[in-house]
Amino acid sequence: MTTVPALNLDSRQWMLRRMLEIRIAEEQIQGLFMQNLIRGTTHLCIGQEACSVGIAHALQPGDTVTCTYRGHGHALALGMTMQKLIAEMMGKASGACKGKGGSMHLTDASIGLLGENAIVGAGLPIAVGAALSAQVKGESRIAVAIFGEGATNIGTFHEALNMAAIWKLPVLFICENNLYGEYSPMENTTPVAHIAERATAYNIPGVVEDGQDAEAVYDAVKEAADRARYGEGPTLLELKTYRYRGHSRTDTAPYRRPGELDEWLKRDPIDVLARKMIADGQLDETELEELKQGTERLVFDAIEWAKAEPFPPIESLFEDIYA
Amino acid sequence: MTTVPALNLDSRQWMLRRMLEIRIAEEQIQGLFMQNLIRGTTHLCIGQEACSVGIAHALQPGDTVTCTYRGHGHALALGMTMQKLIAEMMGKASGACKGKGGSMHLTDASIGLLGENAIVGAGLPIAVGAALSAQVKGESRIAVAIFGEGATNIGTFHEALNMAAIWKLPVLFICENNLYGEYSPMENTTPVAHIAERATAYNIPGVVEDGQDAEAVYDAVKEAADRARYGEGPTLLELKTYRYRGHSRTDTAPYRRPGELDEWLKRDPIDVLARKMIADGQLDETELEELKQGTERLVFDAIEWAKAEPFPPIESLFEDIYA
Amino acid sequence: MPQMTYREAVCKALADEMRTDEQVIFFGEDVAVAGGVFKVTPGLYEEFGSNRVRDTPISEQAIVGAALGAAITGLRPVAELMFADFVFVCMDQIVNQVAKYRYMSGGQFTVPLTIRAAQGAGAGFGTQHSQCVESFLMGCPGLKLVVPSTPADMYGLLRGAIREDNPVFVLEHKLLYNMTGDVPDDTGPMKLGEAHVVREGNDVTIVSTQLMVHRSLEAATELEKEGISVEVIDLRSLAPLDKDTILDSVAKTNRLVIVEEAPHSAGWGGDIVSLVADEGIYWLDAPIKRVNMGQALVAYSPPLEDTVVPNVGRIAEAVRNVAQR
Amino acid sequence: MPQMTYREAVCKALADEMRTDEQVIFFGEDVAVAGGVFKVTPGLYEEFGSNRVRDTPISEQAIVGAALGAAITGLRPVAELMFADFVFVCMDQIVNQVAKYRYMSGGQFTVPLTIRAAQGAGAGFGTQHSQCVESFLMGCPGLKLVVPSTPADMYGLLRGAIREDNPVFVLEHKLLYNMTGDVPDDTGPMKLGEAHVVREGNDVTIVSTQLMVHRSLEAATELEKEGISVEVIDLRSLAPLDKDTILDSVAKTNRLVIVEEAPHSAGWGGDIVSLVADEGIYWLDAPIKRVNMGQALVAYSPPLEDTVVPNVGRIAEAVRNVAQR
Ligand SMILES: Cc1ncc(C[n+]2csc(CCOP(=O)(O)OP(=O)(O)O)c2C)c(N)n1
Ligand SMILES: Cc1ncc(C[n+]2csc(CCOP(=O)(O)OP(=O)(O)O)c2C)c(N)n1
Ligand SMILES: [Mg+2]
Ligand SMILES: [Mg+2]
Repeated sequence: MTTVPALNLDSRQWMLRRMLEIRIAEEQIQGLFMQNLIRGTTHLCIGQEACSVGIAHALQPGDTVTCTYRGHGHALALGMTMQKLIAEMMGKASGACKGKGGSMHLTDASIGLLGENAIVGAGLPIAVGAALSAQVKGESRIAVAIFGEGATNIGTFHEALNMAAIWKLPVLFICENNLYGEYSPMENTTPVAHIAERATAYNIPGVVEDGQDAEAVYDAVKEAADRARYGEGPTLLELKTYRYRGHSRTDTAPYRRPGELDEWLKRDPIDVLARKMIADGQLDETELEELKQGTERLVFDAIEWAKAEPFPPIESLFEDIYA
Repeated sequence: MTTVPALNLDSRQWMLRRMLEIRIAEEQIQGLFMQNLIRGTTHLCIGQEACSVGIAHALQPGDTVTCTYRGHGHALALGMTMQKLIAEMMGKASGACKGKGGSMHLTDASIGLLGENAIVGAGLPIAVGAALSAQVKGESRIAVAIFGEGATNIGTFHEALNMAAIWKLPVLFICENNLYGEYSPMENTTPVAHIAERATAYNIPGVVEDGQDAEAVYDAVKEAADRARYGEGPTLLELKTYRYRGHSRTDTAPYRRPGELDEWLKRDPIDVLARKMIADGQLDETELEELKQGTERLVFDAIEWAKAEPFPPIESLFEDIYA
Repeated sequence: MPQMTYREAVCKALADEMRTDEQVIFFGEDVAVAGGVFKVTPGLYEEFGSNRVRDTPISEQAIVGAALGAAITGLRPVAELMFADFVFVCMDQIVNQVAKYRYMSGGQFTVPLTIRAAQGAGAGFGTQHSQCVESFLMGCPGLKLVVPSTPADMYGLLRGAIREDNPVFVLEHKLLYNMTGDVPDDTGPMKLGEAHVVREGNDVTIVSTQLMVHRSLEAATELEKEGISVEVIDLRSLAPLDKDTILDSVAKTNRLVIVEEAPHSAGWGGDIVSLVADEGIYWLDAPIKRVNMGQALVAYSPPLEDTVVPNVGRIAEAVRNVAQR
Repeated sequence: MPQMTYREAVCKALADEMRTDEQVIFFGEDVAVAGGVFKVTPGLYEEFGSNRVRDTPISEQAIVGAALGAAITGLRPVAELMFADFVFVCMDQIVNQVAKYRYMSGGQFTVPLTIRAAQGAGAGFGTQHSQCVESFLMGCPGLKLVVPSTPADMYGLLRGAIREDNPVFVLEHKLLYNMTGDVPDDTGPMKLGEAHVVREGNDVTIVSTQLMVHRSLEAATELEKEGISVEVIDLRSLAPLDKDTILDSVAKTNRLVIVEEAPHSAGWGGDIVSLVADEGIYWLDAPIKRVNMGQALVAYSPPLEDTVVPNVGRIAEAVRNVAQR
């Protein structure tokens, strides 16, 4: 981790706003579950927002992303509308996937989001394919695969990194290391201290970065993205981060070490950026408060709108299976 | 690679004899295919015999081995009788697997050979399981998984090493790096110079050893085996070796670099050991010649015997599916 | 007679077998310390310790492979795959290794191995976490497969599976975990391969499994009011299949409806039809109907998910259709 | 009319599509420089270069996943899996990803992806390299599946598959690679989903695929001498299934035999039986018989392998059995 150069004001404002959107949306999603307006399960990324905005901000139009079920933040950061997101969670026809995907399958081709994935590790080879098509066609876009540290123990991780390395594909493998895979602390399942060490096995750069600082994330992603665009191949980038909530809806996270959450709360990604901006005279508490309130309205409006939207027609069960 | 201490005479004689048995058997197997006495395909290990005998000699009764279709040498080194082996290749009822396995599935529980495997990488998790049972039961036996360098690109390799590392299981992962996976040179598929480097990803020892010197192989395996037996967990051991024949029966190996085979022939594993023994006054040319002739008789006798053996009864198709 | 949930029956069966036989070990993702993501296995780690009850990395191929390796070297492992949809990430180990290991070796090993996983739609988990996978596991002779629908069957069949010297897949249905039922004190390990006539009737036979058994029973109750007498068979075991119970029933009712929670193609329903169309065709007075998911997939949206799985109305409709001929 | 082998038909179809559409790329293990382990694809690497024709590491999950990723970002990839038995190591990518990707996204993508693999017993490759895997690929709506039995069908269906905007599995039969046949000059991409009545007859319908079509034809010739007139249907495509051709034939012959090179359970044969037992039951004059591998696996030993796969004798026997009722 190196010292992080400050981004320009526009970038900072954009990242801050997007982080707030993600945070507030996720909190409301939790509530919607409790009210049974969303069913099934959900995997919140509260605490990990800097990863989402730092990554998204470093990408260019045409770049693609595959991520996991813990991807609401990435979807919003990439530009999915709040309406499409909430409606999809509620299974409404106007959702991102016409209601057929749900919380774990947010997809929006128009913003390069090739899809969340509910199978651990499955998105990595798909990202390799997106990078392959860029290489074959001589396009300068890159592909990003985002996954957790737990996912680095499954076979597809290995095969994807190996193939990307041998073909020098323009793909970034970004591991959001939030210390736990479900209820298992990393050290019970993974014999390395840093996921980035695993890059050795593929002879590609392995980079560790602070996942709570959006500017640091941006920086690291930008550097790796440039390498990829210049034909220098893939990077394994590990972002150290933390999820404030349990793994999924029903998890109260009894396995946390005492005091651990509190430690991480001190480095809350929204605070980290807001404090920097306040220190640099780019933001004051009132503006921050207004921003929060504006974002809340955005989210609440989207929820009210989505509630009123219709479910998809039953016939749609049989649509989109074949083109 | 360190200097290799000489083994005692018994060991050397045993290893030399076994290497000759493997070599001569493999050559005859090639011939039996040409005569259509064996059908399907076969993967000869000619040139790799030092790996087989070095590994087998370092193991103890109770230890187990899983290997690949290129495992005739390992089977013989572990103690499968020539009869059982040849009969199995011919699909005879008196073969190691009653004729149901064939060249790619040689198995002999009585000598700890849990089986060759025709699916690349599939034997590694099975070896992990054999090591798990040793650990659970507090037994001091170890499990060995033998595979090629090409297999290190498949998902099971990764999952098996990771699980073994995290549980500190008594298992040895032995990679016979013969430079090619089928017709693909390693550098076209694998972005590291030495497979042993991949051990880093699991925080376990990664060792490179000369696979043409049976004593060196023995040494490296013994050391890793001791570590495993003392509860210090798995090792990834890479043996640099070469196959003189093509990948399988029909392959004439046009992809070899010019002169490559000749280079390797200079370090033929049988020669390497025989020369050392001659230098140490433990063997002369006449004795070596006699040994070869004796071994040929052993192989020819086994072939003649196996030819006369019956095929399994048709009913056996429906046997052994369930216990 | 003790009442327990289907969920508790799983745990009790595991615990009872682990007490009886110390060769039995149990592992999977988050099954030990946390007691499983479906909260099915709490207490086992505490009772049997970290040697016999283990949390694994997210490595399903290694989980199944390790279970196989342990099974052929002296243990009797039970491996959990969590969502049944994850069978696909370790399918080679299941189909090419576990199911064939004994065969390829000419019978040198027994493979006393149990794999558990939770299947079924209706919980809002979306397309990749809602499948019933049994038909994918039936094309490989060598594997046994049970699909319990009640706490008692769950308990007895899981114990039976663990005692088997063959690999057995035990598929649990997510929507049944909270179901309560009697599990008589003297329930022991059950024999695999025996179907259960859960309701007798004369006009139409329904063959089904798991959640579909319960829906079929509801349909039968409704149809009784209309004067249609329905016999409901709970297969309980798909491999081996209890052919006699099916044939006896169809010989009596002369009409057959099969209810599956799965797409139509290459399903086990086709095996039941094949059986009757071969050995019982002359008894039939009506077409054989299958009620299943057709060519659809489970979609997330609540009304879609609720529609794709056969419900009482669709089942009743199919029965009426054949009863009227 | 040019004669070519089934093997050559594969290669020509690939080459012709690659010439027509530069979005078509092709990769797999040793398919490029060496031209494939079955020597099916020589020359493609030389003609289309290392950008479009690639050798991969031994990483089937990455192969299928990469093909999927490329398919949804503007290419039309063809991936080879070599032995069809290897579908199991990448089954999640096939079943949970490729087949469902369009659906889960609400139709945002088309998935113009072709996967090729070689299946079938009879070559002495042993239990793990001899399976016919089609039934394992049929339980996932979203995937199409073709099983050509002649050089002309191979050529036309592979071209049709590559042109499809849906994922298509093309299973080639190892024992047919050397088969020679006419491929008329004007043969273009064929429509998927059309069965072919390869022999007309009046007494019994045989439904089969690939090698079994040829054996069924031999059986038909033999049976003709005994006065039994057999109609043989080559399904060619298992998904979609050409129901009309099957029903029309059974409506005429009133007797049905299904010949599969696979175990009995959860096979596609059950789908054919289901179709007829539902929509054509009143036409039937005899039980429906299935000739397949039953509960056995392919074993290595020559007499065992030769026995487990249905042969002309067993096919003829089953036909006689139903013809005599
Ligand atoms: C193949 C597969 N195995 C298991 C699961 C169940 N599962 C869902 S999330 C998860 C933990 C993943 O942990 P990590 O990769 O660290 O991501 P995080 O949830 O922490 O973001 C597991 C085991 C799954 N979805 N897919
Ligand atoms: C899963 C799987 N993919 C592909 C194959 C086909 N195949 C058989 S051997 C082989 C090459 C293996 O190379 P390596 O691991 O180096 O072992 P070697 O044959 O050189 O001993 C391949 C690709 C297979 N058997 N299994
Ligand atoms: Mg995590
Ligand atoms: Mg090799």
